[in-house]
Amino acid sequence: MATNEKREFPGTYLFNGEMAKKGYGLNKMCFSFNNQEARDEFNADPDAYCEKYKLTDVQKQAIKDKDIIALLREGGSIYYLAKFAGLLKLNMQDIGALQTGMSVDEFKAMLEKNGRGEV
Amino acid sequence: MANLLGGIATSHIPAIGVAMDKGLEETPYWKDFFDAYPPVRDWLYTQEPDIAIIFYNDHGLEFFHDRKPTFAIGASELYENADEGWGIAEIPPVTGETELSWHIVNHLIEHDFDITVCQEMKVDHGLTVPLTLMWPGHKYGHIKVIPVAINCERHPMPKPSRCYAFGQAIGDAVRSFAGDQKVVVMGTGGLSHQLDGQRAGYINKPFDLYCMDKIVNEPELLTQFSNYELVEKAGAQGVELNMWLAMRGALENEGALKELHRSYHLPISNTGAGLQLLATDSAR
Amino acid sequence: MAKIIGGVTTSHIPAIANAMANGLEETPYWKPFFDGYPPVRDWLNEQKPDVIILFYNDHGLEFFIDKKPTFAMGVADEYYNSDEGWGIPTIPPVTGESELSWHIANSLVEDGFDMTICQEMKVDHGLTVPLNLMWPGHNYGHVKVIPVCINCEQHPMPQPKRTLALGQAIGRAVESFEDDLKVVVFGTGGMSHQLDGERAGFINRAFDIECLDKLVSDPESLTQYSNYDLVELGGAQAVELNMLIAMRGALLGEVTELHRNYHAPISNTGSGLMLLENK
Amino acid sequence: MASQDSIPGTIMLDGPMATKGYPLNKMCYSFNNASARDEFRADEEAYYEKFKLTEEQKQAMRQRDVIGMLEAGGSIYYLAKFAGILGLNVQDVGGLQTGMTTDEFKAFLVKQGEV
Repeated sequence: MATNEKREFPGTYLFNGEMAKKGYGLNKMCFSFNNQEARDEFNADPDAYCEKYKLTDVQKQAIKDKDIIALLREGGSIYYLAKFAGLLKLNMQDIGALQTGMSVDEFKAMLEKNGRGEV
Repeated sequence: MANLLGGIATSHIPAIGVAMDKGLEETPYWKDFFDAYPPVRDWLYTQEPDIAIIFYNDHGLEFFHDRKPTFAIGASELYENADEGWGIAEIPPVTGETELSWHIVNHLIEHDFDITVCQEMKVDHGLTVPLTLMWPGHKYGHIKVIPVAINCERHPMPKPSRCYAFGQAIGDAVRSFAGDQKVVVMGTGGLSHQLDGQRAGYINKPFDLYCMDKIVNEPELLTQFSNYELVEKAGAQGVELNMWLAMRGALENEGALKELHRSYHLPISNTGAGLQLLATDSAR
Repeated sequence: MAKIIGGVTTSHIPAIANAMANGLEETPYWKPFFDGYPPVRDWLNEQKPDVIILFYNDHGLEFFIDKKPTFAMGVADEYYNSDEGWGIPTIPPVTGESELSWHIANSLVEDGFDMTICQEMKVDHGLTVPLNLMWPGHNYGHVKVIPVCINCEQHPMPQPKRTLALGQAIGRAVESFEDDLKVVVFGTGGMSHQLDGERAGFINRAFDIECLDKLVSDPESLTQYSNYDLVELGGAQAVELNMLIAMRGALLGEVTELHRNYHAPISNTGSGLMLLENK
Repeated sequence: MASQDSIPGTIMLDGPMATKGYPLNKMCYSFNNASARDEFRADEEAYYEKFKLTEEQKQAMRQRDVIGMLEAGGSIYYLAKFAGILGLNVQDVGGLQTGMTTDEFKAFLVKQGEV
């Protein structure tokens, strides 16, 4: 039966209202990274830029640590975090590795395995 | 569960805001209009609602044609007013509410309403004028507001039946919320008026009175209209009746309603201005 | 009368744009993916559709969560792409089509779909990658595009039963348009993938193939899934399956499968290419 | 049953009209900002150009021809912001559209209450 009743999945952070509220400033900052000037401004002074979007201390620390899981816990949406990753010149496999605690090669090997259906 | 105390329908035209700012309430032009409000204010004062869900239409402050939602709902802790371009005074921020907002949003999507969800949303006179009318002197800071904007500007607009069903789903969502908040719903705008075209100034008093009559216990007679029929009978902006219907829809599953107050006055600016208070059994 | 002649499912991930920009189509990693496309391109070049209705999801270019629509559609005569922040090249403008767009918008609102209607709309890789896959070298200027954008980012999202109904309503709207236009619908995105969380990298090949089968023969059966079921079975971003389901809805009746190529992984996703002809 | 074209003196802002009126409405939408209003006042022609108004729209704007603006796709919500710049209220605008003076228009409004 199709229902939107709340469910939880291990290793998964559903981006819902609660998270969207918590992560609003963080996501808004990352949304701004669509613009080159914004990326330059962030790169010039990350702390000031985080302050401009009123990030919480935990969010600021997670940005500083490039800690994707912490950013997700703090309400980050992967669509906007991807723009932060882009700014750090990381691709989706790099991000995958960071989140799963694997090396990038290990992560890629897992994808290959999953792709063959060997789960 | 949260309780719906009742619904209020009121005009929201900007001229009212200007009249209040200038203290014109007792002048001959305005007196009849403003004299209708104290009973509704008293009721609100006695009932002490926690939350007001306000159906209104944006008039080009927050939304432009680049991305115009059919239904938009706020889920923010604060809503700001801003310069609307024609010189009405900006008013203090409106207090929001996020928990019931998101609960309603979830319920609406689950029930096939394709809303735009707003965590930041400037609210215009369509919302701020009714608040100021209910709590003069901008003393509405204590009440939490959930703004619900319905497209009444560019066709295609949601049909009266759809707006009613939309309100009904919001009413159901409120009743299924695990809190004990007291909620009022407000339908703002209308009634008959036309601002644009050679037919500008059109007002249809018999039709307005018919709507106020039927909305109490026979709203289904009103939801059968198409928006084009509303334009024909109530003028190009008479489609704002849709906000009243959404308000009434929210009370649909509340059983019989008590009409505690009704007044109608025209013209107020270019409109027929109706005020109506419908209470549920949950009201004291 | 306008007629929907067929439908296409395809991935829309940004890595494809980079691969094409860098000429990597024949490298071992990309070859099995790109080799799937020529038959679909040939069919499109033969059929010469006038209009493409393209279901996709915006990934934070046009829409932010300040105002996030459930269903948005474009009614403009031109759409622009722009910097998405991660360095994929910006592509030339996409040609729009406002008459059929408005006809569809009217019909949808009348049918009780609460569309957000956009007279100006930036389109992101979710729309531009599929176009460039079908007409490489950005040679898609001749085809008119109607973008239909479905929220796949912030819960609550529309459920498969709702997106199927949206597709069907669009199908009916197109078939009631009086001009003789040939229309093809694209469902883009998916299939199984998860980008975020410790479960990142999750792919479910068996589920993807089952979905492709059902899209052909029994799309209604996919409406048994909730979005949470899709997250569980296909990963956090597998809700993009909703775009494929909407595409299939627009085809209304029975279809013939002309071509299929499933390949995983491409970047972090299972990629399903399928060409369906409307009977 | 009422349809799109059947109500005299009424121009429905529907898809085709909204497409036609987009530049005009976008310009008037910008008037929410005081700086935009100042920029418009300083050089109207340049401001029309900035928003790529059609010749029909420019002409209607120059002549303060409200019906002309509506026929060129204007939405009353945004035109109202232009009226604000001119210091006109909705009764003034009503008079301009119906060929009445503002006082005649106000009297017409009142009369409709005497039913």
